[in-house]
Amino acid sequence: MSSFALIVTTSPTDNKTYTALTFAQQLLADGHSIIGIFFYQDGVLNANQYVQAPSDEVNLYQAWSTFQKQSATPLHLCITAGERRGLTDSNEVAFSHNIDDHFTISGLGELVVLTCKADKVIQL
Amino acid sequence: MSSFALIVTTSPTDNKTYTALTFAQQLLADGHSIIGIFFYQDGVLNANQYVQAPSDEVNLYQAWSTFQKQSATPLHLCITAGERRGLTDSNEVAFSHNIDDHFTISGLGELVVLTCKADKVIQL
Amino acid sequence: MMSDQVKKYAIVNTSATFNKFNAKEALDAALILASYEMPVALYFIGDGVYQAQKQQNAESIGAKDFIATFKALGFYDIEDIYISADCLSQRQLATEFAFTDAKLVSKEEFAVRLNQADVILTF
Amino acid sequence: MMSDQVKKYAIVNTSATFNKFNAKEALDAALILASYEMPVALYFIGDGVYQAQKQQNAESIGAKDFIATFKALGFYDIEDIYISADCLSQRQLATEFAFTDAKLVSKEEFAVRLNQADVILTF
Amino acid sequence: MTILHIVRSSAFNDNKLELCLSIVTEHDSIFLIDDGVYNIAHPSLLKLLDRIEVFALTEHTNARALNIDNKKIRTADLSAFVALTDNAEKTITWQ
Amino acid sequence: MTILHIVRSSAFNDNKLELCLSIVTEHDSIFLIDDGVYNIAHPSLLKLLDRIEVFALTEHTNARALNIDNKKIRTADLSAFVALTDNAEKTITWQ
Repeated sequence: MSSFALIVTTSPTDNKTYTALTFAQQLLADGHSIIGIFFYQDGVLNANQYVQAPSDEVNLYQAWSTFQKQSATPLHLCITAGERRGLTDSNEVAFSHNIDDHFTISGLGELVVLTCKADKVIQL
Repeated sequence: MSSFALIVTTSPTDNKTYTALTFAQQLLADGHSIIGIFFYQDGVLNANQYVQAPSDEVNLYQAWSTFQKQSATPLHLCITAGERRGLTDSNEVAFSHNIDDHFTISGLGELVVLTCKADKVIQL
Repeated sequence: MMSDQVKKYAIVNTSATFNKFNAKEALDAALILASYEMPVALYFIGDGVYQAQKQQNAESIGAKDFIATFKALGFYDIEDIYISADCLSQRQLATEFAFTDAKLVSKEEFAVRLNQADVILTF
Repeated sequence: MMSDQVKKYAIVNTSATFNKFNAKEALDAALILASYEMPVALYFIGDGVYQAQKQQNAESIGAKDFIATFKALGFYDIEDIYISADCLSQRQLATEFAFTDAKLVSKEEFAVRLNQADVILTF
Repeated sequence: MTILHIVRSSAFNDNKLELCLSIVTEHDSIFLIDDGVYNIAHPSLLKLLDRIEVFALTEHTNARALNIDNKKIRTADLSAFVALTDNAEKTITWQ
Repeated sequence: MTILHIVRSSAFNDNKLELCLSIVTEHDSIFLIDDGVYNIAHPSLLKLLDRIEVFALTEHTNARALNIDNKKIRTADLSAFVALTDNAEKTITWQ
């Protein structure tokens, strides 16, 4: 059994992101551990708590959130990539915290730490 | 001189969006009119008022906003495409209005009206 | 609400079924245009031809089964559906489609048909 | 903050300079890895080879001149920079680069060098 | 001019130019913008230059440090691009 | 196995498989997922099947209504994919 770090760079409207989620779920089901998932590039959009989807579709933002709740897997958001894409953790008047609580605000340094520590690094 | 409708489907982190903005500016500079710009697919992300960019880069969200202020060109946001991508015009407690005021909340019906009325339709 | 003018629209699909969200958002646009009583034709070229395949299972990979809507295009009076024969055979695909009305056309005919549109949108 | 372990990283650039935001975010990742004293090598293949061209003018199209940072890669101890000769010649590009240290390599050598990395990230 | 084909991506990277070329007619024109300007060196485009009028946006070739040596490829600035979209019956965007 | 190449896009649409094939070695394997599974019909991939081990993700071929007739292409489910990423020294993602 190995420890994995995952990197997700695709948005919640891209079906590739669903692949990443099911891969993460399968890793745990097969007895591996995930030390963290790092959301970078358009992947940061998965953390936007206002993402909505019709009831007959998987809402990937909610699915990640649920996955975090159930598995306690750290979901790291690159805040620099996030701010460029309208995500913000500011509570000042001009802003509005729109990052879901199940995501951890991080920087690229966390990418280094995760990928360095993990036995296996998978970019999905 | 003709009337144009533009359709923008690329996000503020995609340089193609800057092309669309400069095309719109050039249309007006050359004496044409723009009856409206319709933001669809990832183009809706341009309306997120929390998009941030370093001071030495063009912030496309701000640039569109300024363009609207100066030219009064209607910027139509497809709200269905927007909601999937975390944009919301709701002021309820669970939500937070994050769509910039210079964008008009619209639906795909507006795409029909704009493209039908305009002399020329350009997808950029 | 209807506009006084009528234009012919072409929705050109170049993306595979699950490539980003292009296929779904192209279909949404086509259905709205049709509901405004605009003549709409659908075109499938490049990887877009994958969209027209039968027996796809969107729900198994977390997506909505929007391909099922293809069967209902007739209700929306969308009857002009063109699939590039070259792109289909290049990909070694079957010629049984998820639509009833699809026409398999050469690239020359594809070009001629496309040229009949007033407004062309690509996805 | 430093991790106790050290791994060798490969940042593989397959996107043209202004294709989405890939080039800039690949560079950001490379610089952070280097600042954590991880050995980082940069690879340019496919349209990625366009990134390495001299005299590009990002600011003229509203983008940040991140290519200027390429000149400073030595300061970050990023010295292993590999450019696919095949991809460059296929695109009929000049062999004068925006870096001082770039090595033009065959696809065989590209593969050998890439295989030296512990972690490979593509952009 | 019947259709102005606006090509926005590199044919070294994807197949959009190929799709465009599969249906372009001699009445049409092609305008290269964004990464589409890289196609000035693509063999598929080069062999069509005697049949089809091809333009490349100056602002975008300059930003990418590209020189156009081939006299059969016409350069045009943003204002000329606007004029061509206005003159065209319709446009199709390949991106 | 040295490198597991994870291919996520269709070679009929972009050049990522081509880049992968330009540097893949006989010690490596290729795993097709997402739109990468369409490559089971791509000539560039087919001609490598005697030299390189190629897998396609069952869940993704099924979703796309693809049948694999070629016995040289191995089918594998998500759990088998996980096992292969675990066995590989490292992975590279082409997307």
